[in-house]
Amino acid sequence: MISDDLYREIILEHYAHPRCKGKLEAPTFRQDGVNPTCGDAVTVELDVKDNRVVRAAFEGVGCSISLASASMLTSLIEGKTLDEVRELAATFKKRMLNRNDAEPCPEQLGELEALDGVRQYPVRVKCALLAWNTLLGALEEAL
Amino acid sequence: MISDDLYREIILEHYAHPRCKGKLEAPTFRQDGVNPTCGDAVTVELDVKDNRVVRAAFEGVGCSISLASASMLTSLIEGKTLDEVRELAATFKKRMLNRNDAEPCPEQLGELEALDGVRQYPVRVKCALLAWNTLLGALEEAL
Amino acid sequence: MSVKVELSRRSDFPLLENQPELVYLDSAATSLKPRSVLEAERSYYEECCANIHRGLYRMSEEATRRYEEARHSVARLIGASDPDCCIWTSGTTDAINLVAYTWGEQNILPGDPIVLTGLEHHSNLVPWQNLATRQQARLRWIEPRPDGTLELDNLDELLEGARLVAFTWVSNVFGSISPVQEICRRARAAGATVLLDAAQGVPHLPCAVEEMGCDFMAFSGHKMLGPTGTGMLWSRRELLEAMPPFRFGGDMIREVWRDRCTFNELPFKFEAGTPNIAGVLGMGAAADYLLDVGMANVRAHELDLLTYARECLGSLEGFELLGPPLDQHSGALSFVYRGIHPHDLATLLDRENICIRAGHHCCQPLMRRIGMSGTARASLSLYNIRADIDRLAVALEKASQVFKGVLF
Amino acid sequence: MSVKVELSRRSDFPLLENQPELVYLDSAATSLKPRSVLEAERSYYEECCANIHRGLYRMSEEATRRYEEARHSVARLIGASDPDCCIWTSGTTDAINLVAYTWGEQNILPGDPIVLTGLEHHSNLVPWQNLATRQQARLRWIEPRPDGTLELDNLDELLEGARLVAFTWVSNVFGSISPVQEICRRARAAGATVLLDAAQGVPHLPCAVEEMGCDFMAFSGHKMLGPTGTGMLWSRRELLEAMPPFRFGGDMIREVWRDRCTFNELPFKFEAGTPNIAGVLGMGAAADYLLDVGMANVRAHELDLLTYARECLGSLEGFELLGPPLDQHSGALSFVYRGIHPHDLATLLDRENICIRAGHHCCQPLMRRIGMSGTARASLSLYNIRADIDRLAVALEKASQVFKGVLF
Ligand SMILES: Cc1ncc(COP(=O)(O)O)c(C=O)c1O
Ligand SMILES: Cc1ncc(COP(=O)(O)O)c(C=O)c1O
Repeated sequence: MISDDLYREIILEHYAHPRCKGKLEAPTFRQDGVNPTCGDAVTVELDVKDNRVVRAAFEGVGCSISLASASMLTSLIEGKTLDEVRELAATFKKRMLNRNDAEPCPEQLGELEALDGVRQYPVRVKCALLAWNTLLGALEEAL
Repeated sequence: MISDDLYREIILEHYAHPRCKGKLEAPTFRQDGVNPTCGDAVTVELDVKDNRVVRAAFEGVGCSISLASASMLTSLIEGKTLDEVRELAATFKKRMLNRNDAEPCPEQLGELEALDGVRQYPVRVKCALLAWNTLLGALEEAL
Repeated sequence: MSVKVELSRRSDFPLLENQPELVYLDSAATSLKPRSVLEAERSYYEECCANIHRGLYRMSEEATRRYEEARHSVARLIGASDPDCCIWTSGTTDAINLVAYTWGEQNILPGDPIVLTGLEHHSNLVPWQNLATRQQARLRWIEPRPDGTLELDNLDELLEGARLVAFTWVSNVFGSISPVQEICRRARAAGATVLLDAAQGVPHLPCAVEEMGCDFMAFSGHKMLGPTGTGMLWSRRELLEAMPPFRFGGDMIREVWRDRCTFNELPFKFEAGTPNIAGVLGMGAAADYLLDVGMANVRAHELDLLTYARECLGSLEGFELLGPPLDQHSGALSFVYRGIHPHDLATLLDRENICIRAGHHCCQPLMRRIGMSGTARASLSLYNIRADIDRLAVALEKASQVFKGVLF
Repeated sequence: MSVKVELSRRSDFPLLENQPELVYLDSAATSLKPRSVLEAERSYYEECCANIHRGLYRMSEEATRRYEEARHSVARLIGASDPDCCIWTSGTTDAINLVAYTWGEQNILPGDPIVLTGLEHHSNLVPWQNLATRQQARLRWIEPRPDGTLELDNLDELLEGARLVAFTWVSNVFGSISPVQEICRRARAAGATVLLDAAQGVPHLPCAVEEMGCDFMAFSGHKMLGPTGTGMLWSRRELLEAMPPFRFGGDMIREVWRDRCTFNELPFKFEAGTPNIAGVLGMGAAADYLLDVGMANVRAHELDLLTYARECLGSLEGFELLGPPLDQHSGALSFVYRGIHPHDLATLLDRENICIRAGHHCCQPLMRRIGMSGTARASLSLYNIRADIDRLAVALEKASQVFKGVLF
């Protein structure tokens, strides 16, 4: 494995061994997302109790970036309140969409920092955001 | 009046004083023609007896070239058999459409020779031919 | 605008550089193009010639970025706050047909009145005529006066029950400017939807599309210094979202199955297939050019030329301007001169290297209405100068020599 | 074709001159343009920038002459004996929609079967899907095999009662060449009208449209070395004359009154409004360029490259070509490589200055059918050389390093 600005080890690690991949028994929320440009598709499922994500899972087909991002997402949000999840998603989207942001990655994003390199590949930003936009779709139902 | 390759005296003469302008009482053939590009319109009427043009007349709106050509046409064909008229029309069309024909104008065309200069103005060739194409339309009915 | 400014603008136009003797007075048919427009097309083809929206490599990304940036430029030019409401088309005609086939099919019902004006270009008439036939709707007419202004006294009557009012911002024959805001206000008050044919407006007048009161606005790139094969339809988001698509194919879809599909979001829903990418970049560059000059300056320059032309030509014997008062006048000067047929005039002026147009200007019903078979038309753009008018005046007098003794 | 010929052709393409390091393998999306095409557009804008058909001055006459000459050039390229049957459109998508809106509305009746193949690009699927919905017609499917060839065993069954058969000459995903003459013959024997999507055929293969047996043929300029925003619909005269017009407006009419109009003759009846004049001249120049090279030579060169590529890439570990046997193969090479997702491949190759495409290639139903979400596709044109294939092979191996230990 060579070191790479885009394909960081942690991304490939998530891609090869996704966390939280699969289906929940009876999810509180479930949302499908597609990237029509390229055909990537992801489904995000959430078990929510008392406004808190108890469990999250995803399934999908896609490139390493979109699947690694989905894997990180689901593992990061478990245990968080819906408000915290929304804030996390907003922070991550903002980070990804600002190519020229030279600030260090907000600590809150944790291992999502590994996706920083994607910002230099604008067409791939959509891949990194697919699961997140799908998550936000699911949360709209929660309002 | 200045001498001019396009606006020869004889053309302007026909334009100012058209021959055979008007309507026939009960024409054997009558045909309308328009040039959709520019809106010029002409009507050609023929009295035909024993396959011979006894009288011809035209009416119309248009530029000097199209009206002079109509005037020459009607005055030239009176007295000719339909076959002679068809041949005349064919000879004239051929002459007008061949910009590079350096041969002297066929004698048969008579004063139509004055329209020779139009060949150097391809968009105006349509003007010179309007009455003739209308005539040919009328003669199709005669078959 | 001073002569110095004029001249510096002229040197932006390669055709004028190549043919310094030419007087181009046919910009209402199509405008000349500044170097920056040609450069935008060239640099696409020579630097990032790739298809857009679907490419995963940098060259395609760059092409996509330029394509969307061009949309922003044109949006800025017309004062549209939402570039997603700015749909690329292949021209005004294409844009109007888009509306007729989509919004029209959905909203025009049997018996519905469609209000047009007697000034309309065939492109803003025949699509409605055809729609009216298909849907058994009725056409009603706002009548033009002989100077190209509109008779609005009976407008409220005409608007009763109207579903659509489609009219031109500026007449391509008379250069008369329609009272856009008034017509839009009264039409919308009467419950009608309004389409503005801005083909002759956008190139000449400051535009704030969201304040004019129309629901649709169509215009061409090639008349506003941009490339041929380009144009735009602007509309309001609610309308565009409610409309079915026009052309079907790549890019305008979201998901496709064998028996059905879902459509892409705005503006892509209306942009099926590979678009005129180079053309769009050129139209964007044209908008940037006009924004840089400033549309108020374009208008001021044009008013200066119109004033001069009306004076200078108006003093020729036998010259009759067909057109509105100066303050309602833009772009095109139609005229008759000493009874010389417009075709003959056009040919005689062409010999002096002056390009004007003659004929019905794609407005046959208007010509019938004013009882003419055609007019001679000189039309202006920002690269014209007073000297062009001088040349026209001299050439007209010279043309009159040919018909002296024949017509007068 | 010798290397010398190849290299001399490459220098005709300014983009390759400007970026000698670039390996462009996305010509199925859009091709690069030779200098003569850009020159045809430039010289129009800089020498005779005027609108066509209606002008009475020399510059407009010259523009009109070039416009019609371009039509003759493209007619020659496709072997059409009657240029009046060659209609300019803004692309393949526009041409197919034209047929769907005109011939389709008139001829497809409730219950009528429309036969498509499972290979079709969205542009030759969604218009028919939509027409079928509007007219309550039914779609039937010629099934593709996993290599992109078509299953014709049940063709006669599918053709029973069919009104229309619409299919692609060459698959933009697999590069598979359809047996055009056989399908056309059997379809017409069954009484069906045939539309051929030639978007990927005309740029690569010799074409004799009148001998292929189709009734309509649609293709794009931008995929055959021409400008964006151009395309053509060819059809037989009887069909075109019987069809209603598509877009309504200037130039497509003969006479217009307020309540009705008559239409212009072919080809103008289908060319409403100011066309993409510069683009058309460029597409004509592209046809001249291809005629000059000779389509048989284009095909021979491509076969040489395909042979080389299939050998060279086929020997890479984990490389799987998706495609037909060599003799049925043209243009596009789809492949999977070591389980690396096509997007990741495209990004990694882009870093090596190699442009390929990845995804569904506007063929979602086909992707579902073959059970993939997308493929990686390298596609060729006459300016590609064997060294491009070598570069691709090296870059693929380099890409595999990134995923070593992850995927394999
Ligand atoms: C087979 C096929 N048909 C149709 C099209 C659509 O062509 P255009 O986008 O030029 O309209 C394409 C191009 O992507 C194609 O490959
Ligand atoms: C007022 C008006 N409307 C519509 C059009 C049609 O524009 P295009 O030919 O670019 O589609 C024109 C141009 O001739 C015009 O002057």
